[in-house]
Amino acid sequence: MTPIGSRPPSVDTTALRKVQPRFSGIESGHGACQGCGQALAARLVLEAAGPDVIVANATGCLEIFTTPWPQSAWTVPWIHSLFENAAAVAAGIEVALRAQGRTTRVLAFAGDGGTFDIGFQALSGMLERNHDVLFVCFDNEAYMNTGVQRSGSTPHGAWTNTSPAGRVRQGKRHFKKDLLAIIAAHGIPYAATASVAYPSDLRAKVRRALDVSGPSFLLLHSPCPLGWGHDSALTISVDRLAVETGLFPILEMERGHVVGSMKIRNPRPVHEYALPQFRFRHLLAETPEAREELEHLQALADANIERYGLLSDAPGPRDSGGADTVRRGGSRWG
Amino acid sequence: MVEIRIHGRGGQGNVLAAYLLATAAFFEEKFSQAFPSFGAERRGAPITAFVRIDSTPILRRSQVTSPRYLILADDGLLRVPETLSGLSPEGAILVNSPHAPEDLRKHLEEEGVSVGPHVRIATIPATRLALEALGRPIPNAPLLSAFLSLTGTLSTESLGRAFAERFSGDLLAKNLALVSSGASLVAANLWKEPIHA
Amino acid sequence: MGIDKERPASSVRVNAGGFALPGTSRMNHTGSWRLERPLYVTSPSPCHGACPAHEEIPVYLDHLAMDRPRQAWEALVAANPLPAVTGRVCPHPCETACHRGSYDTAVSIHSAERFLGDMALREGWPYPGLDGDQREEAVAVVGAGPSGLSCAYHLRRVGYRVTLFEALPEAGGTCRIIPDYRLPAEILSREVERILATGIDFRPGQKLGREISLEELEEGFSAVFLAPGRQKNRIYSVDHALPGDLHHGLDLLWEWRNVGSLPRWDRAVVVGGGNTAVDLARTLLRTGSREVHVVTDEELPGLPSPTGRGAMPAIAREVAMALEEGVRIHTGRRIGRLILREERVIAVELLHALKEIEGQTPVHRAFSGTETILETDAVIPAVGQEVDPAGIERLLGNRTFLSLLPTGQVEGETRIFAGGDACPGGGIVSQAVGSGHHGARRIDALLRQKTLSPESPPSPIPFTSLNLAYFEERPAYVPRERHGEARTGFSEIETTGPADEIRTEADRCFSCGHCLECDNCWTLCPDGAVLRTAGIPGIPVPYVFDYDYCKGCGLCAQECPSGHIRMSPEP
Amino acid sequence: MREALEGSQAIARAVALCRPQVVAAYPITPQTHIVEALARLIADDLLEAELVSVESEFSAASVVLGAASAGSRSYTASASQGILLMSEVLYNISGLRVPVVLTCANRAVSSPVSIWNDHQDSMAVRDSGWIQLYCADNQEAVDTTIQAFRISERTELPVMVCVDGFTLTHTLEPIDLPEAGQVDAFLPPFRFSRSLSTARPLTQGTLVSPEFFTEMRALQHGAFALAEQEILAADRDFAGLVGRDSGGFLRVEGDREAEVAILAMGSVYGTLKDAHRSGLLGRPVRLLCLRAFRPFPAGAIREAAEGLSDLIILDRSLSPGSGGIVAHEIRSALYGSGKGPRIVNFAVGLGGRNVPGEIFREMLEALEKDPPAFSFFDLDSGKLPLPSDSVMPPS
Repeated sequence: MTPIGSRPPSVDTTALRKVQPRFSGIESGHGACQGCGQALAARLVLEAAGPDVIVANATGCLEIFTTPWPQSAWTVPWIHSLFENAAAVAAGIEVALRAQGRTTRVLAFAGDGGTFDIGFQALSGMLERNHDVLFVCFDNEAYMNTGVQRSGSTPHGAWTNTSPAGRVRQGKRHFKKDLLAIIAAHGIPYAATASVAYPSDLRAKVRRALDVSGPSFLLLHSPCPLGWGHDSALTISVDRLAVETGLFPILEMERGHVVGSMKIRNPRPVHEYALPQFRFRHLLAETPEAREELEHLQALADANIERYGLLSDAPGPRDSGGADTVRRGGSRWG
Repeated sequence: MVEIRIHGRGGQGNVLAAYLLATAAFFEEKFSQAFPSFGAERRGAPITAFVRIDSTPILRRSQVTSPRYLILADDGLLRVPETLSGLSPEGAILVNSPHAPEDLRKHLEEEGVSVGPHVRIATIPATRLALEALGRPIPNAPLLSAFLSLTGTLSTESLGRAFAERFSGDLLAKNLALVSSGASLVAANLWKEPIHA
Repeated sequence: MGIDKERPASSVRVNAGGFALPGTSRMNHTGSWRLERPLYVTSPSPCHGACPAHEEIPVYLDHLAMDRPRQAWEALVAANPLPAVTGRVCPHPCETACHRGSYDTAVSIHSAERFLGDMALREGWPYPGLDGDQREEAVAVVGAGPSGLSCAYHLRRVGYRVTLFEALPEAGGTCRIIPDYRLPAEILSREVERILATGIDFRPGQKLGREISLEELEEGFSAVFLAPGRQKNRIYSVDHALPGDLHHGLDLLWEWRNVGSLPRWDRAVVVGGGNTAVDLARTLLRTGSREVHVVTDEELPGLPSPTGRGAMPAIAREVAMALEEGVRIHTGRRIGRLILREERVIAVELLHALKEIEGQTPVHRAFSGTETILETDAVIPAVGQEVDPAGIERLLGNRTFLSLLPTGQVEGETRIFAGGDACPGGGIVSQAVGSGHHGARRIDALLRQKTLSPESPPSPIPFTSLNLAYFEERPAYVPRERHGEARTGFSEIETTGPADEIRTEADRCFSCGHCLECDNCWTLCPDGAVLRTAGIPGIPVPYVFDYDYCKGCGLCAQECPSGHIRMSPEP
Repeated sequence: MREALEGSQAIARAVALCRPQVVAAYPITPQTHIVEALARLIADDLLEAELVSVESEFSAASVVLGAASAGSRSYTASASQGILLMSEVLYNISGLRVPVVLTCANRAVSSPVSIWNDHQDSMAVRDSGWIQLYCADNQEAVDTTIQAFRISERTELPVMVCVDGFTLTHTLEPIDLPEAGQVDAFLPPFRFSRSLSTARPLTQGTLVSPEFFTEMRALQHGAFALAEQEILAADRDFAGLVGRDSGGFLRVEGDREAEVAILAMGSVYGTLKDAHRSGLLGRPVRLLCLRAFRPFPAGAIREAAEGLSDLIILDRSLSPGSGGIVAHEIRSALYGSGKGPRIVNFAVGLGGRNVPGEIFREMLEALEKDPPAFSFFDLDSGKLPLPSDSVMPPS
């Protein structure tokens, strides 16, 4: 068929890229999977942070798919050291910049494994020592780089290769670690959760985090089509459901206190979230065990809604139904 | 020794395809070997897997750099520069493609991709067959059976047994149906040659 | 390899620490991964599909919403040169079809159309697109109603010489008799004048079959477009009885328009369910009648009809207003007998009746034993008109309308085209405009010897193709209307909305199948493979896909709010 | 200026003279005194640096990695388990070619737990790509620390200065500390060519495919050839300023023409030299003190071994199941270089066991008794279990 609307031959994309009205911290040509939530999330974070940053990146997909030597997708100064030390490397960069009187901001990037689990100690130390670093956890709820194994962030009931669903097991037995509460206990100036399904909110939080001095933390839900087992086109839709079910609450904390949340306008049942995802498909089976686990998942979502008061009283521009309303002619994604 | 290189994309089951071929050879009491290109490729990225089949024990552990045969999981892979690398000048390529081999060759020449004059090409619309039968675009079964039929390397029954090792029930039945339909789409033994070629 | 072998310098050489240079991933063309590619595809919106004038509604609403009213109007008049008229009188099927209606409330499209029409008149904007190459061929257009005017206008836009013949002294056709409270005469005149000023040779007082003949037109012009309308009243009688002073509804409306007075009846019965009946009934109320009845065997329009009963063809909103104003509408009734004293009617006998649509043909039934008497001073038939066969007998044969070929010509003809009320499927102004435009395109195709494929009705983008997560319920604009006492005169009932409110209303448009320029695709592509081109000279689209890097994940198509992106197998 | 200083204090003062901008460390015996001293210098504004008291050695190494990458001279110190916990980062620092100086207050590695001195910790990371320089006394520790910064920054290789725990770190003796001006003249301000900077936003720490990995490693290995020159140049240039050297790759002393030699690394060498001077050895002996273990100075060792019939190598670490580590490397350096000496390898002073001067004469006497290629020389076999002893603990 004749491609309609394909690139007119006269368009010089190289020139066009130079005049894009946004900062591109990750360039095209990286090797992320189709529909990768993390690739999108990282680009959005850097769009909001701008070019005057240095990134310390933990081991993980983001590191691998952006830096197959001699190529790099990054346009900001970037260093990868190890899996568990992104926070510490970032801390070192930050003190060095402070010592040199430089004002460049420091970001630490890690997946949930590098944050909830192996990188947790270094993160806690970095927060405690009050380094002026924004730590961003790209939370895709399992070890995806190694081929989908469960992490401390994997939600209850989710299938992974090390929490498989079988005859006597319904996926992960344990609960998703309440990392935000632990982060909150450090009393840092700013901590928040965000989702790739709500880019405006996400970017506002990056800017807010960079506005404070001292450590800040962003838990950024970013679906993994491979590990969650959903169609690559559904990355945003699925993550919107993560928010609208209450399974992933969108919160903002200052000094450990919840100061804001994204209200849910129309709470969705968890089975709608489970349906497009392979990792939850076993919960939809017609067995008592599956039903019980699905109900359990629903209860966990309900508990989140109750705990953080996520139900919306009246529709608003910042609730889950209004936060990404289109604006004609762009620019809503401030 | 027959050396085969399978080109596909992460997530399409190409490594599984290699394992299936090697397993099928095992059922015919041949010596075989299948392994992926160990890498960090993501879903969708071009990847390769290798198969060796011989009547004597296989000692080689190196990658297959000059294969006799290529099996391509989609015709777009012909545009990936590494795909044709090292293919024997008398080699053959089986492509999952809705296009006729001549059209494919012509199209590639227009794009400046040169397939050697003695390299044979065959195509089968494996994705369409798989979508019809499985509802998912996993081209393995028709592609592998067509390959075996073309080369006469192994019987499609052995391939069926290899499938039975990994699948069961309805999915197995559908795959077995695809094995027969794939084989029937090509001329049997068109590429046949002695196994010690 | 080997310890003592010098090797030629490689193009890629390692460095200390294995660092890489920024942005070098661009050398990796991940577009090769793609099995499907996204395409920006403009699909017909449901409003466009429903618009008889084929207006590109999302396009002009977009301009309007983005505060570009002149571009909005120019996009509008690319289809319809009479927006101030249609914005007032069209029953706007576009709004019925509007997908927003399935979400909260349909966009008030007619308010936008009317606003733009008025603004153009106020600002004196000339039609765009008339300065192209002029052509030698001359085309005759017969009838200066909305269809003929539209055809003439569209022919001028493609450069033809146009002569427009009109039997009456003025252009405007049946639109002239629409009462001022719906369509002020001045608005019509100004839009008509603007069309005539596009270089059309306007010949008023030239009636086919009287001053001019079809043969002369065929002789003198490369093509002919006939839009004579329906000028001949249908014969009306009840049991062959007729009052001596029988006036036809249409004639009375013309009389009101031309003379400014009407016979004085204290009570009147208007027969018929169309716009003429309703317009006349409301005009009579405004000119002194105390009691005005409308009798029709049809249902009220705009109601769900479970039995397939025919509804009044009059515009539902106008019927509703007539009822508000005090017109008494007797639906499901038929006049069974006129009660005459001398030749004067003093009452009518009403019967329960209904009109059913069986297949395509209406069947009228009446039921005896249900008679009632309605006293009145006049019975005014407004039961429709027919094509005046004068001068076109050859074309009509034994039909009462002009039958068209799929290519636009009158059946049996090669150079004679037709449109408007004289052809089947007419009835409302926007249909007439659409048929004129269609005729102009067909004539152009004939004269340029182009083949136009037969037009299949555009299949509008389904509601399910929209991603509603990106829309928010928003209060709709409600047109301001005069009510009660304020609605007894001939001042316009509905007023043109204020610019800010209309702009806000236009912004409610989902832009079904069109680009909202919302930046979703640009923002959400994980591969940075969507590039924004808006504002860059020489690139007519707001975004382009960079297929060098697009992996074909489909996310952009999924998240496009308006269904403007489609995934298509790799060529 | 001469001062009576504990080794740790002296090392801290030497570090301070090098004006590091970032110091990161985690407490572990016997390294603590160094970092505590630096903390006091910072508290008293005698050193302008950021002290990052991290939550683990892993983070200590990670912080200096980050800080040096961001363009600041950075220093850390550790020992024993701390070095092992750091080991993943140590490989990473050297692979990234980041200049960093680390003091290893050498200590045994558990289990069994021992807080006392041997070389097991630094030997455990000998392949991590760090330059390793072993100090025989605290003056060398001071001078080597200062030289280490220049070597590291010129070669873009990290340097581990190995100082025997307790034996040196906790020993007070008069030390000649160079003047600040002397150090400034010797050590220019820190400059790292690949410093993280928005002006030149490089990507560091990439994934390298098999296609390029060997070349990357070859490049790193090749940097150690440059390091050999820089070690010698630093020692020579520093000696030019202060009038004493630290031994370059290795010292050759004692009876240079003797056919028997003893080689040691670290503080044991002082005791050995004393035994020689005191005539305790009973025969002419060539004394070898190996300072540079990485890069391994094979050529210098071959030269130093010229004319030897017997070479005793003292090892203060062990590769269980194999033997002494230093001896292995020296044996391989001498292999094939004509008629090499007989090599006798003694492990001594493991886990802090005292190494007295008399022991060297016993070693020399042992040469006459056809000793095995490797043995624990200070082993008290009476403390080993008898074959009849139960392997089970008493219930």
